[in-house]
Amino acid sequence: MIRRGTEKMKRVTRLVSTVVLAATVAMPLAASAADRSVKVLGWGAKSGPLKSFGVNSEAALRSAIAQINAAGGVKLGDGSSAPLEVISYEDSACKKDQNIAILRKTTSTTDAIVGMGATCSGSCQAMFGVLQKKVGDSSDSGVQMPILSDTCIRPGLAKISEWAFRNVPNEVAMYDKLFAWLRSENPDVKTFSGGTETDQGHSFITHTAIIVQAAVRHGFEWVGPSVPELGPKVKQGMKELQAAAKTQHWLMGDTNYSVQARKIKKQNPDMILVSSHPFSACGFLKEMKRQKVKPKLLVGLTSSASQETLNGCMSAAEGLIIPTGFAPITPEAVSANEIVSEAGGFLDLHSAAAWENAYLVKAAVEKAGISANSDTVAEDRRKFRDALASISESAGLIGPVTRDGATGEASKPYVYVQVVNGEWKVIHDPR
Amino acid sequence: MLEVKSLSKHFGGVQAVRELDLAVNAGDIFGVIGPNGSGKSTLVNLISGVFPATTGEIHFQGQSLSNLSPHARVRAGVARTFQNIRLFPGLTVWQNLWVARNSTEDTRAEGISFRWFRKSGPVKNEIDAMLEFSGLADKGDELASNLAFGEQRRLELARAAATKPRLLLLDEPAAGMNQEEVRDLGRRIRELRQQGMTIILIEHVMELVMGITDRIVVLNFGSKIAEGEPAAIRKDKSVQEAYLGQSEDG
Amino acid sequence: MDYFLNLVNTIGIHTLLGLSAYILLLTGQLSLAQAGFFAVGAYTAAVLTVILGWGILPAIGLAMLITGLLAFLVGFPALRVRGLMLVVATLAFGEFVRMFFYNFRWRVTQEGVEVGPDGTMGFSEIRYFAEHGWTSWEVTSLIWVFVILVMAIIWWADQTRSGAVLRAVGEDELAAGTVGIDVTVVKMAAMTAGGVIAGLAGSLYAHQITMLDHHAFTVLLATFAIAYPILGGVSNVFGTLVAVIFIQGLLVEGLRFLGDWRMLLFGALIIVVMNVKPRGLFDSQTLRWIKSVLRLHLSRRIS
Amino acid sequence: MDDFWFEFVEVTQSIGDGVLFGSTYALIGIGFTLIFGAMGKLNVAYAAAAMAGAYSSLAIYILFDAPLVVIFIVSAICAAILGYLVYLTCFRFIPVHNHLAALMASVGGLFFIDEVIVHATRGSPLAFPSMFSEAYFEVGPYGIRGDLLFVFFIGLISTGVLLYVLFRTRLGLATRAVAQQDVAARLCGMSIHLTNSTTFAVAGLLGGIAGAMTAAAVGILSPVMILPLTIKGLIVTVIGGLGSIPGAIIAGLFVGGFENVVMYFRGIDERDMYVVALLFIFLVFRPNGLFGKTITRD
Repeated sequence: MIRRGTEKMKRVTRLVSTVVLAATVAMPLAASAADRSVKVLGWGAKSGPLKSFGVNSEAALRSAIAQINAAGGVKLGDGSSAPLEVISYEDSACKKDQNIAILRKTTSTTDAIVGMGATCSGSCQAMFGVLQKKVGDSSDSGVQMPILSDTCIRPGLAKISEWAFRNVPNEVAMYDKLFAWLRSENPDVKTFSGGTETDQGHSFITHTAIIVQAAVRHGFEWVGPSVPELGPKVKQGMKELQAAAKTQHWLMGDTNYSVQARKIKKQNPDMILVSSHPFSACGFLKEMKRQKVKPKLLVGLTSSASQETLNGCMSAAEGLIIPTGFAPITPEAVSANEIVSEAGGFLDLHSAAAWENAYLVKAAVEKAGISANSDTVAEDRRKFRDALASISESAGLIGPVTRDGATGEASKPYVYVQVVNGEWKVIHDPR
Repeated sequence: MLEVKSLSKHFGGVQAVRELDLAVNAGDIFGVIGPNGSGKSTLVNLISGVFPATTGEIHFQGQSLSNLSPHARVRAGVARTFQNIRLFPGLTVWQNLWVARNSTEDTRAEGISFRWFRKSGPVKNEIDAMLEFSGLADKGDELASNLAFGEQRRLELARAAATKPRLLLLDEPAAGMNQEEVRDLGRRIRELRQQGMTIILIEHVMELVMGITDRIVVLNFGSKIAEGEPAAIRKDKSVQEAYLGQSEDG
Repeated sequence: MDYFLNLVNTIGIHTLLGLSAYILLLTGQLSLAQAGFFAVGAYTAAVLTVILGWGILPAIGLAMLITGLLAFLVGFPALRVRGLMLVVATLAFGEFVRMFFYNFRWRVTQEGVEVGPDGTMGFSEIRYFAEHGWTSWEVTSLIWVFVILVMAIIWWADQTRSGAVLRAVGEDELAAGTVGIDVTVVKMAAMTAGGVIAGLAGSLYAHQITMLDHHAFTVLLATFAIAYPILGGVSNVFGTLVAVIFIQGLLVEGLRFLGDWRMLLFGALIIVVMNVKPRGLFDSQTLRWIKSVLRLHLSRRIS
Repeated sequence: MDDFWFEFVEVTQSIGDGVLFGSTYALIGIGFTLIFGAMGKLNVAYAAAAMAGAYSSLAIYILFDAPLVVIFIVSAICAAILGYLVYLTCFRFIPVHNHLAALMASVGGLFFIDEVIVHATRGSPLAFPSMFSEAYFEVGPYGIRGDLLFVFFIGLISTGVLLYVLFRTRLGLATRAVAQQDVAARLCGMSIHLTNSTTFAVAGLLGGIAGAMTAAAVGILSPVMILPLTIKGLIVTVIGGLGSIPGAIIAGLFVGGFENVVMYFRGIDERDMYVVALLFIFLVFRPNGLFGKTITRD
């Protein structure tokens, strides 16, 4: 009985492996058969806990490109038009080695002129490190492939390579303006404290280098563990803050937030910062609610301005204020939002950037005047990169996106949203 | 050659061996018998260092074994077999002997050359001789786990002998054997003695014990109740009582 | 080409990682500490090339030495326990190392830019290969010289008495002791050798991936390290290589066309393989099959 | 002096919270220990199956608008079924003495369950309903969370039931017999597979409760919780002594309290480091854990 079962299993495995092998061989052949088009390849986390990021970005990117193609595609260097084509949207699983593998795959096995990934900041950092640092530096054997990313939000990543571009909000400016506005709106709010997840680089550094300093700059008083070095400049007192406040931080996979919440409760701040992804932000918010901690203001991390937060803790997140680079407040944004929802994704801070990137690619392609032949790929990539680098302003969904040529960082319009009655609502529009 | 002085071993409340004195002369085949649970196997485990004695001393060729780990005792010249065979089942017969043949001075050089060129050298010759001795000459490349029961017994004996011990402890080597195999085993044990090994034989099979031993010790409840030549032991009253008592118990 | 070379590099590095666990597995030790040694090797080599400006080879050499030493020291307490206890003890060690690097900061300013490990932010821009103009072929060659060297050494050791001794300890520690094998020494030697190889793998990984942070060295990596030899089978070194190709080549890269179903199949296929071939993909049965196929092929040719 | 009392209250409060929370670690630890006790094998997929049970119960809660009480029961039943499936796929057909293959298969099981959850939910955290989440007792300077207390009692009751089953019924006798001497048990006409699969199902029942408890205590369910919970569960199992149920309970509560104390004084970066160090101390000074017997099968 068991033997026969094993035999059967063996036959099944043989069948499966044959199919898999055949498919692996057939895939690249099928991809190269298409006619002249401007090819891009995207990737993001489509498995693992951050799956939603990849799924949303893919839906946004594909929808935007479909829209561009419906309107006639892009103009090439010889004056003809060609459609944009997404060769595929790969799953990088938020792993460094997989991101690098996809980057190299895109570069060496496809005719894509730009790679559009990836989800996690750490992975981006590794991927950007593989790229050539300075364009045209022949002593540097790094990969020469333009990357236009929508999610690598950790501060300072763009300077790793001249081939790397990101369309991510400038958190320094966002939080600076946010607290300025909060200051003027809420004169009775004086003190603040808060926590972050220390195992996620983006949350941790944004909290300790940007958000806290921005609050201090606008006259809020830090009532957490004493940090004399803390000041209004970005990164001022960051290390000291990291060392002093670690008893009110947590990890992304934590299940118990009682100590952290109690510590913050004892400090009795008027405003609490929860600089954390939805997984742990929700855990912490729920713990605060249980311990009946009711601050006058609740400020969150950009990455939490998403559907996931509502899924996880709609009622506990009530009142949470977050600056974000996307909200359906312009006609373009509303229509994009509808299209992407139909395609099975949500448009948020990150995936809206993927949508915008499609249009940015169109602009750069038209400016570069590429030829989109399979024998001019390397040349096209270089032209595309230079064109992308020279674009200092492009149209975003909720307003123009500008890019600083020196640092490579983008500067995007933003709005402030708040959870009101279980929904994200724009409470202020500083544009 | 081997001297055991007031050796005791407790397992929790159970006293497996109590105040035991033994002296084994070089070149003897020394029998240890006794009913089940009389502490025979514990004695072997104590001498070979599988676990430490609670109290007492073991001297081997004037050297105290008490603080030596099992492998150091092997190097001092004490080898053993197990009542329930413990071969290296995943290794070949050849490898089982190779591992046990513990001198490293020549095996290092021989390792690959033997495999690749099938050249003969002192180690190969020696191991081949061991295989011949245990009647496994044609099974050298067989996995130990694929051997028949009797063959496994023979291999274990050969493996213990391959460490070139001065003293060999055999823990019920005849268990589960038929008469012919037992006779065969007796012949092999005598041959090992001729090679210069002293042998302590723990056995239930009286035919073997009475046939080949020079002296016998009888244990009961961890204590020595008799000692002497086989013929004398056979007539000893206390021994008969001990065995009778056991057979009544069932 | 670049992509395939990159995949070949990944396979090489993971093979080394798997082999470091393979050696321990021969002696019957299931160690989840290999990810820890891997991390130590990675950080050491990266610090040497980035901060101290060493060449890649001396950096790899010292990284191997340090991880070997560390493995030797860790071996003392860890090898007091066995079985599942050892699994959890080594897991604890691996987590300890991870958390150490999670808190490890050593920033220096070079040409106006801060470089070096930065705690939870990671250690980025380990760009030795790119900065020194190494082509992909050269990187692959470097990695595979090491892989082939290590595989050859282990394979050779397996043919000698040392290999039989390692396996004997793995089969039955008590019996090994009673045929004169110093079990502690053998286990410590295996632990140290495993540490050295994991350190080598780590130092290559650091330069291949250019960015290190604690996310890379979790229990998951440690699980992969033991998964390779178990999945491949411990009858010889090629099993580990086969398993790495199966996991990294087929499950991770080969199944990409399945999109987000890929990782779902990942776990399921591991279960299937273990059910169909509990002694590993490359067990003695497979070996016999390959031999018979080869023989058939040869005999046909002759006739 | 006031400062001292203030600190004292804070610290004891943290310990209390931690101990209450530790009951989830204890339940996971019991699951590991039960299966180890019965088969001498490690089922790495256990915590994942437990969380999957909680996910399934949440799905049923949402789909059928079931009353809250049902959640724990449904979660337990789902996890028991999953536990049985894990036994069937990762243990049943793998040779008994091949521990490595079974371990690896259960690792595959962990990956698979984890990814199924991610696939079904897109990895998004989901709100998990909790009973008594509004109840918060204030006793002097201390505050006790009603839901945690509830969770703690559920844990105690299920452990009690388990202990009763193990030591007072024929099934328990069979389990313990198989654990101690599988050959002898087989000779006495007990079916190893039946006993083993029952053990997996019983452990699964407990796991489902633990999964739902954890989710209720945190208030959300998310796939990122699975791996940390697995590791904590293993640590608890080893500290408590392999195969010892009282050991797992005490170790679970202890680790819960301990990690909160470290969290209070040293912060997040060192919390897990100290837990690991605690494990090391146990391995060096009490290699068999709190209540472990000398291991004969490893």
